[in-house]
Amino acid sequence: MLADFTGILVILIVGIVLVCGMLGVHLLLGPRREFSEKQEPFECGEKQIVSPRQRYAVKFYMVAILFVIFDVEAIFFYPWAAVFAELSWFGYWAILVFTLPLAVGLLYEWLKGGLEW
Amino acid sequence: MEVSAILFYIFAVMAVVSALGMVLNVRNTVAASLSLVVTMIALAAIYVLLEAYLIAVIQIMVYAGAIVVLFLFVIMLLNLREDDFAPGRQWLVKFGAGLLGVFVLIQLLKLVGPGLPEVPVVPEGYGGYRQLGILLYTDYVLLVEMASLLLLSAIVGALILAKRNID
Amino acid sequence: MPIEEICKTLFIILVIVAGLAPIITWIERKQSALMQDRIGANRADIGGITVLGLLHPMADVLKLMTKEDVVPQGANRMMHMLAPLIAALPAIIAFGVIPWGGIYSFGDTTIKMVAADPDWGLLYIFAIGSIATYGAIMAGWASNNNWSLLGGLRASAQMISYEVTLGLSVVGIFMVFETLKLTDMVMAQDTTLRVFGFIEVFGGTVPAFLDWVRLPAWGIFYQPLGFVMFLTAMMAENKRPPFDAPEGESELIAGYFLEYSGMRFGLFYMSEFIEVIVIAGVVSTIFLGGWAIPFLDQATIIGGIGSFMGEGFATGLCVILHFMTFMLKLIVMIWLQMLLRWTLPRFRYDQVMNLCWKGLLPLSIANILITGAVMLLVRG
Amino acid sequence: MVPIEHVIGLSSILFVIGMIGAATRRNLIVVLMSIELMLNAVNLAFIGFNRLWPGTAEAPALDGQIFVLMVITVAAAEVAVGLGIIISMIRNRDSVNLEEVSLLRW
Repeated sequence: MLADFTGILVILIVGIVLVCGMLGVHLLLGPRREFSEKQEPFECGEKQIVSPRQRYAVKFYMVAILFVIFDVEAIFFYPWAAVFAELSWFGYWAILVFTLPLAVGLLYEWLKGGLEW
Repeated sequence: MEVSAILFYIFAVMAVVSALGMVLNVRNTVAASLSLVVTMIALAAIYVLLEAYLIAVIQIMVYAGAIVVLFLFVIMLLNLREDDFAPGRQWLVKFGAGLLGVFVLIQLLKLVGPGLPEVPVVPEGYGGYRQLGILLYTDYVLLVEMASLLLLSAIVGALILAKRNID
Repeated sequence: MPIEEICKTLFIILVIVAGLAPIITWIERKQSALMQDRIGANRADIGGITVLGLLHPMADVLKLMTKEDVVPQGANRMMHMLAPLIAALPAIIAFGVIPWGGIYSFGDTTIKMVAADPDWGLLYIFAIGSIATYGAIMAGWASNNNWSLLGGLRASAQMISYEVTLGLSVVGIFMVFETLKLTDMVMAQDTTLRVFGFIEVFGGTVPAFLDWVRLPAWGIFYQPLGFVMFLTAMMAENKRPPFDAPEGESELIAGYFLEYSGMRFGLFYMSEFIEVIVIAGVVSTIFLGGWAIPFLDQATIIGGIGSFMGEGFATGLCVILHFMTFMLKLIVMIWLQMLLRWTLPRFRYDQVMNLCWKGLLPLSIANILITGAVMLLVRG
Repeated sequence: MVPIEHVIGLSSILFVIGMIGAATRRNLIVVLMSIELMLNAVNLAFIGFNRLWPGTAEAPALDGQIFVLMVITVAAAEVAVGLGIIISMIRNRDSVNLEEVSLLRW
């Protein structure tokens, strides 16, 4: 089984070399003429009025929480799906009971407005 | 030494260094959480070397791909750049914590010590999804159902806590 | 063994990734020109020879390489540098598990036309996709720019949302083929599907003339809904139009890679095009039968041609045929993505999120449960 | 293969690092991340011990891996609720400093 990972390791190393090589060539070939106006953050030609270091909407956080929960749900689905025929109806009922609370959770979130943008 | 052992030590050093980077980085919380990601990925690689393949993938998907993203989101949304240490007697706390850490580490290592049996050759299909799936949905099916209830309570709790003051 | 692995990997990366990705930029330009009734890229030339504008990708790379690398004030330099690497690397290493052909035996040696063939190939792609989120977040955060940060937030929220759907929409396929291994999935699709076979489930017999009505046993015929949802989720993961709200030129200038120039921008740009190939490869592997030629399975080809041309020659021919088939399917899927990209207007961000959480997610869970019930009823 | 003692040693080191972080840092988010690190260390020990007693092909003993799955589930739920608490704390106190959260109700 570990032999499967030789290929992944090789492709990882080759990928890193390729990407770093591209950046390296760029650093060698590209000119460097820095001055402070050029280094300003790009805001359509205006001076930056508001710093990006501020607080943003909590909606993004709600999405991230739902994502964590349903990602965990998905990892319970994968091993079930692969052996689903062997487990037969027992496994099916198990996954139905497993899904039901999460469906309720999604519905609750939906009705409470956690999914509104 | 064989290749897998060398890889193990490389990833072990990576995990420890990035864990230290997470704990000791007081200036930049975003960088701290990113070094947590490196720890997670190094641990996933160690799981692969221990032939727990499915768990390794799940580790990357859930820990590195979901939980730390959630941390990053909160840090970025709340704009928590610097960590403000409370003034005074910091060194005492740090010294005490270090002492306690060394003590606990020695105790933990004493628990294991030498005398563990030789690492056996794994049976066919160890660490794959088939055996795990069958065990999970026969012997441990109650655990799975309880996990789902736990996740439901997490959804409801998070929604109530985070939404309360908006409406 | 390692030498062989390295050669295979180098072939995949250099020929397919580094070769195909620039050509796709050309394909996209020509496609957009075709759909807008223009001529498209045709100016770049070497000594007056333009070759249909095929020299444009080369000119692009040269130009990106010789541009100045600007880092904005107040940016976190290290993260600003790492972000394009983290965005581009997952796209490249996802190729490791895509099978470009089947498993062939020449005498004693067995050749697998895939760099790595782990048991859970598809999960590997999901895991890598979840790492790719960090590229967008880091780029947006490190640039010290309002538009970048907003774009990064939007990009990461969109990517993590669609990751869930991505995972759940293929569970039906796992159930049909009972494996998570990509090579096994293609092997299972290298047969035919009896369209009227379901009559036997209800105790009837299939008349002989209807028994001839067959389809290739591709995933798309088992899971049509899964195919649509998977393709949608994959395209949304890639953040290209119509799902390009994180980049939205008119509102966010360019989104999370606004502050990037030169080859660093090029890496972001390249990673999108590489992902187009990854999407095409994964979708055609899972749903369109990968390298399988419809109605002509591997054993038939090798047996049929091998009987008068020799086994080795037949196997070699089979390798070439399978590779060509896969490339054909790949190109069709790439073309489909280009077509969608130039046909549909950009979705509003709330539409993107609603599509995921209120549309695809409940639908994919229902798809899993219904598929399970139907399969258990049919197979008994 | 590395001896499992070394795996457990690595697990102990990570656990102690996490513990020190949870004890000394004042930022609630970093404390939560340190707790995640401790959970990960425990997971590593589970996987290591399971590798030592893997069962047979007919009767696999994968208890360690199943426990890891459960720990991951619990960690996900914990993070979701914990960060919810942090967000509501920021709304009320405008700080994530642990020192300032000394009241049980506000």
